[in-house]
Amino acid sequence: MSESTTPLLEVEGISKRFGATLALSDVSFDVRAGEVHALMGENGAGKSTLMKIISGNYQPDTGSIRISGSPVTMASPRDAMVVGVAIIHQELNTIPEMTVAENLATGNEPLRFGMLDRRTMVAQAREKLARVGADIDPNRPIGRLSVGMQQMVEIARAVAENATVLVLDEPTAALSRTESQQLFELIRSMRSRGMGLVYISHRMEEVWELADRVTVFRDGQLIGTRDMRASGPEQVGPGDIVKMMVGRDIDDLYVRNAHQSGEVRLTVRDLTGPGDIGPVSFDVRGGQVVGMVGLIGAGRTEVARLIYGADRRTGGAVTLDGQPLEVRNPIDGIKAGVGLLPESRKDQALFLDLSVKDNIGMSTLPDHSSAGVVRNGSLLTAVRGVMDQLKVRSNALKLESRALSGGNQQKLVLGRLLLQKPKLLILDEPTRGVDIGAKSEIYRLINEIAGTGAAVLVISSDLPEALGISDELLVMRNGRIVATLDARTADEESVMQHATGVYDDGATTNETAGTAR
Amino acid sequence: DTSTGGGGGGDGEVEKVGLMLQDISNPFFASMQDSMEAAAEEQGFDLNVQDGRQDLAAQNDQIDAFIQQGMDLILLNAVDSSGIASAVARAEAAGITVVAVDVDAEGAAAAVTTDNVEAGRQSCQALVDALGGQGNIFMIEGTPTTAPQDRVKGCEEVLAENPGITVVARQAGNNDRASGLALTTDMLTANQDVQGIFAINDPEALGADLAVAQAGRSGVTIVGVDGSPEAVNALEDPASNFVASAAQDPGGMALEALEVGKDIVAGDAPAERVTLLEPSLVTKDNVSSYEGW
Amino acid sequence: MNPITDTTPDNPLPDTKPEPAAVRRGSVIAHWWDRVGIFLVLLILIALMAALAPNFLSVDNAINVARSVSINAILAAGLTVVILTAGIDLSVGSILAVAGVGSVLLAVDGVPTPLALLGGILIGAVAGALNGAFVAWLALPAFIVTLGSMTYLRGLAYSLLDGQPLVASDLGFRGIGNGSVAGIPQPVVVMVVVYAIFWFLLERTRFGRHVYAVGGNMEAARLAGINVKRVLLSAYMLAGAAAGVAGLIFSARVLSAQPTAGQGYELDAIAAVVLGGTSLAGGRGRILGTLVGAVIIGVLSNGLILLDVPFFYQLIIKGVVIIIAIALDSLKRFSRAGT
Amino acid sequence: MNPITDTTPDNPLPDTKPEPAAVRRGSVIAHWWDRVGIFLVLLILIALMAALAPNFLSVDNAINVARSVSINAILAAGLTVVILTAGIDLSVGSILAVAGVGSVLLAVDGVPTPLALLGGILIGAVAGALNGAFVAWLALPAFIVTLGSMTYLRGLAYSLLDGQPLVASDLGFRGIGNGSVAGIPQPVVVMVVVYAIFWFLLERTRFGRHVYAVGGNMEAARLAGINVKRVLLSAYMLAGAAAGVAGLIFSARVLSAQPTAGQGYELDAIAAVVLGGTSLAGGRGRILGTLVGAVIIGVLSNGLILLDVPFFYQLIIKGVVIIIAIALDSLKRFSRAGT
Ligand SMILES: Nc1ncnc2c1ncn2[C@@H]1O[C@H](COP(=O)(O)OP(=O)(O)OP(=O)(O)O)[C@@H](O)[C@H]1O
Ligand SMILES: Nc1ncnc2c1ncn2[C@@H]1O[C@H](COP(=O)(O)OP(=O)(O)OP(=O)(O)O)[C@@H](O)[C@H]1O
Ligand SMILES: [Mg+2]
Ligand SMILES: [Mg+2]
Repeated sequence: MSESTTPLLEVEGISKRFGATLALSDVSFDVRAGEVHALMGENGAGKSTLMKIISGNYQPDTGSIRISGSPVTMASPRDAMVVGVAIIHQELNTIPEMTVAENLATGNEPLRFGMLDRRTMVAQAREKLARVGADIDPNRPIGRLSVGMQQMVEIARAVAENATVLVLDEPTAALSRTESQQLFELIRSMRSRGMGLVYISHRMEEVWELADRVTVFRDGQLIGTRDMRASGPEQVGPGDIVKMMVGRDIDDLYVRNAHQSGEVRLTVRDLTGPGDIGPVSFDVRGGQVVGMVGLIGAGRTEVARLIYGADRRTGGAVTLDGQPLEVRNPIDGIKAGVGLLPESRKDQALFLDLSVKDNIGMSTLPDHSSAGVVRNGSLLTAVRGVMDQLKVRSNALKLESRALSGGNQQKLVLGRLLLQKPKLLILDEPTRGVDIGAKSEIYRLINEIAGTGAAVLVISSDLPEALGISDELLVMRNGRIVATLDARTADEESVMQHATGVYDDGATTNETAGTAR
Repeated sequence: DTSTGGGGGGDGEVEKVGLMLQDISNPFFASMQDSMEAAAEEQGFDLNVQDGRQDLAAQNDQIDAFIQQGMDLILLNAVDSSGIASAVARAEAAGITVVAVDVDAEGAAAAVTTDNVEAGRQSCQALVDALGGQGNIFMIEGTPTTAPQDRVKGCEEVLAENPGITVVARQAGNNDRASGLALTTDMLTANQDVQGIFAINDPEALGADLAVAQAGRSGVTIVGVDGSPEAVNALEDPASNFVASAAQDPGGMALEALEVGKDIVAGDAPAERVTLLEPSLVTKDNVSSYEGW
Repeated sequence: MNPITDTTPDNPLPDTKPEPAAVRRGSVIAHWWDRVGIFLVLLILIALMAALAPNFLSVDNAINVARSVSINAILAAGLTVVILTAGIDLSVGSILAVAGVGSVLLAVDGVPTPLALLGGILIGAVAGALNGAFVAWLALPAFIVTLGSMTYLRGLAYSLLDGQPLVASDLGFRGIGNGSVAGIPQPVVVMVVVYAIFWFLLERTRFGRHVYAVGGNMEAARLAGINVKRVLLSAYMLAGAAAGVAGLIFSARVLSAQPTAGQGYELDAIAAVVLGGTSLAGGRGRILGTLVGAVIIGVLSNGLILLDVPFFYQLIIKGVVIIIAIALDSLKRFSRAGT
Repeated sequence: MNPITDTTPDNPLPDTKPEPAAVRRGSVIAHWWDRVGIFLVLLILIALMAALAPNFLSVDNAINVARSVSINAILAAGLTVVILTAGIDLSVGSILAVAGVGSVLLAVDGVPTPLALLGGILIGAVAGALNGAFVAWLALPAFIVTLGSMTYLRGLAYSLLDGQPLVASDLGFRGIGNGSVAGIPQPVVVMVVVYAIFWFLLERTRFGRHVYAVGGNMEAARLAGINVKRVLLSAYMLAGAAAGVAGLIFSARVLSAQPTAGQGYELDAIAAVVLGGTSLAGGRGRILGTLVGAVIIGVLSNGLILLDVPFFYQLIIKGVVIIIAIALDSLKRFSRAGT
């Protein structure tokens, strides 16, 4: 890294206002050749907004952008591509009806004699996918791929743009450890080729692993930039970064009480589902937090949905507190005392146009209505109670949930589940895309719920999190449980070995009460 | 070229007849259908009735289908007299005799229609007479097709001779009761000083009658055209403001067209291509002697 | 691992911070425009008409407008529920016809008036439920299902009457078309009752919440334990029942059974719903907005007739006003962008 | 707890595993049904009509069907592009009228025939572009924009003619309505040309890809550097131009300018598009499916006339068949659900 040379990209004095929200306030920032510059900050701090500005998506209200020293204006995503800025957005931006190859070519379709050249399109797609090490058939409709694989396609597209600056906005949110490692390799190789990379993540350990510099945002303002390669008195630790982000210390992120593991509440025996899932068998005890880990597409989400009744089972038996749990739909699931926090907040859980109150109360309306008429007072009391528990300010009650940050939105969904008072709570990626403050809140809540004696099953692709909050870990691969580990003693390496199938006999595995197979 | 059925050959027999009506939901055309069905029963020919639903292109398709079925005779009540010309030409080319009913059709071998201009004149004259040649009136027109337009034309001729009458508002309806009611309601609001209403047919006129009654107005005289059964009821009702209708005879018109058609098929074309049937004015006074449809 | 420091109640976590005041303000403005935007459009229209059209601003004419609006407004009320579920119902005009025809036939056959009325509403509800069943259980696109039912129901209305209108001058329920209560036309009274019921259903009942949830995010609604199919079925059934009520009024107004009744009304009703601020994408909108939308259309038609504008210019003006109104209304999106 | 089966280190990562064979097979069937499903529905319909209707299976009748289908098919071709972008165009029937009227007026005024034809298409394209501009730049909902333009364009068609049809018996381009080329009616030839052009545009050009991209995910398309607004504008313009062509044929068929031309045609055209497998949600569908959809509707109308079915039963049957056809077609979703 030569600090003397002109940065690849510089922004100066950028401000951006959305209606009444000041999303960015007088921000200056740069990216140098051959570095990974990480951006951190809570939900809504303005990270994505700045990245959308440097990739031509939004126009700044004030401020200037320079590429290799010369000022540019970027009126559209295309302009940014032309000057060599590529971006992988936080939200998936695939076109579900199209094939992988078509998605990769969108906006820049190869022509031959003025006509579409499909053969070249597919060949180029193969090339782009190979470059990121993704073995995906270019002719498959992208909508049929799991979110993680779609994310890999997006990465392939961005990397192939011949960009000098590449922005990755939470690229690993939908990836599990192995895919993430693959991506990190790629990032390192791009860095060594002299590209400048901007990396946004809520996962501290990733930032630690990759970043040369870290810049922290809070409430639209740049709090500071730290050189991660510095040593001596300049050296920064994770605590410093967290403090910059949230303005105070968070000592212990993960919460795991010495739970009173009670009676077995959930038993799952030889559960099978469509798409080659199962047979799966395991137990969850009251007051126990069981983590479920595995690679993308390992089948964790599917198992959760089968238990809840969101999908039809093809076989097996499930009992809750000794009663057969026979569910044909989520209504049955909820009645039987199962609560599910779905994997995708926006697509499967939130009603963005509805108020906070409605979002929280939606599943428990029957408890607060007589003859179909909602008893507003009783509903409000219940919702207020949960909002207190979640530490969401009650003046948010009537806000559209659209207006909340990702972390707060996730808490609304949790609140909905809390009102159901479930015997079994299944949380599918509960902290995906959630900032560190909200994360610690959510961990505290999970702990509290387990403390009330409920059985809790947590699916997570964030390994440190899974290890940190669970009592027991189920490792899934190819639709089956391949290992059951004691989360207190297991380490990331052993979990990954099980998850990928690269099992090493010497690894520390602790047999526990659960069964795997 | 059609090869099946009895059509096209000029064998003089009428075995298959196609009847095309512009809108069967109007009792006027339904009455044509009734009389033709009775005739088919009695005379033993096949009858295929199609509704144009006010769509020229649909009528084009219907003629094509009739050609396909080898009709001997098509009685055509066209949505538009000129717009149907090319389809008529195709039918004639296939050797099918086409006789226009109620609305003349370009290229048809013959036509039997009411003299709609005269109907407009009669009805309008009745209104002018009822008002004593003085007053303000509404004119409720219909869809932009020839029959309604001819009636308006006839009425305008009468009005030209009666400068004491002023048209204070004119709106176009859909030839039906609902639009007569809706338009008149609003026109009455805008114009307090009105004594008469001319509507191009009975359904609109009766809708206007309802509107006048609802508005609680009196002294508004209403006339229509058709002589429909509903109109007869209104004429017989002393409380109604509806006083006159230029009556046509749709059933008789269709039967007349059938006869003309049969003659042509038999090689005996009428002297005049167009047979004009005179309307007759039905009023409150003479309604008791009116036979009706 | 131990419980951590920051759980002290007096130290709320940072992500529980309230949205900045500025955000709240923006969303208040958006909220406000959301609710009154289209109302302003209506006021402008009324002011314009009052200035131009003779007798526009009279009590009689206000009553006329209300009466002539009632049918479209009632259709639109039912449609609002369907559109809130992200559906559409093109068949309401045809349902109006079948229900209107059915009720007149019942009345003419000597069925007591209240039963004939009930029969009409029931016919509408059944026709709507059929739509809903196709949409909910076979998951067919609502647009095409109701395009189909719009067609077959129209055919049914004709075939019930053998193709011809049936005049029934002494209809038992002629009052609900032409009568008045304390100077207010009965159709207007019925309209107010219908809106009261629909307002209550949407704003005060569980079903109402479910309608918004299903329209806002169907998958989330299903996972939240809502019986999505039943909600859809009910929505279409309600739209059908409302169309049935409209059919009764129509029949009573024209004192006859008309197979052509309500032809094309679905488009005016949809226009009323959308002008009233309900999103065709579902999940967003209010029933009272629909009423305002229907009144806009009614005022426009009335004013143009009062002005004695030839009907084809009326069409031009009406089309242009619809586009201008929706464009003005869409300003709210720009003010909402702030949140 | 011990690891299971495939533990070889050189095993590729699980997330790159190919789909199980069963899944692949399911998706092949789905793909196949996707493409031929509605075609089977058409064949069934034809077989039925052939068995029931006299003279249905004759060359002459096939030509009749083709001719009568042509106008709806051309409208539907343009609509397919709009619907693929997740839009809708209710104004195509009115555009047909304005363009038809305009071209006849030009021809009657002595403009050379080719220019009059071009004029008609141009009028259609401009009307469509206006729709597109509102949808693309003001981001107004297409349904309501085109409902508005459907209304004002109809008014325009009337006002161009002062409300009355204009006869033009010796219209220069009468051929494209009534003429034949080698026994094939010219409207059918025009239809084939239009479909060839639209097929090429959608399947072989960048624009076509962009249409699918915009309809599949507008935001993703924008971020991929596609000029979304231009794509939308072009889509509506193409729909307008196609409607213009349909207007020329209509005028030539009826040898006159008719202000009422094409009333209600938009619904038949939309039915054709959706029956043809194009999703109203956008991004999914094929132009040739639309042609099949239009033929289904044409065969149905033709067969029912040949069968001498009273018109109101025709409506009932047509409505029911539309629903059955879309239900059969939707089976593809269930076969796809297996994957
Ligand atoms: N298009 C938009 N319209 C209105 N407000 C917006 C828009 N985009 C972002 N905002 C607001 O700007 C602020 C910054 O959002 P941004 O997405 O940049 O945050 P972020 O740091 O990327 O958060 P996260 O970690 O959750 O992704 C938030 O208050 C957000 O609600
Ligand atoms: N809608 C779908 N269509 C086709 N295949 C699917 C679908 N959903 C899941 N699958 C496949 O089913 C398998 C299990 O997926 P599931 O989502 O349960 O895995 P997961 O472990 O939760 O992983 P992820 O991190 O992707 O959520 C994968 O092979 C996935 O590709
Ligand atoms: Mg972000
Ligand atoms: Mg998952």
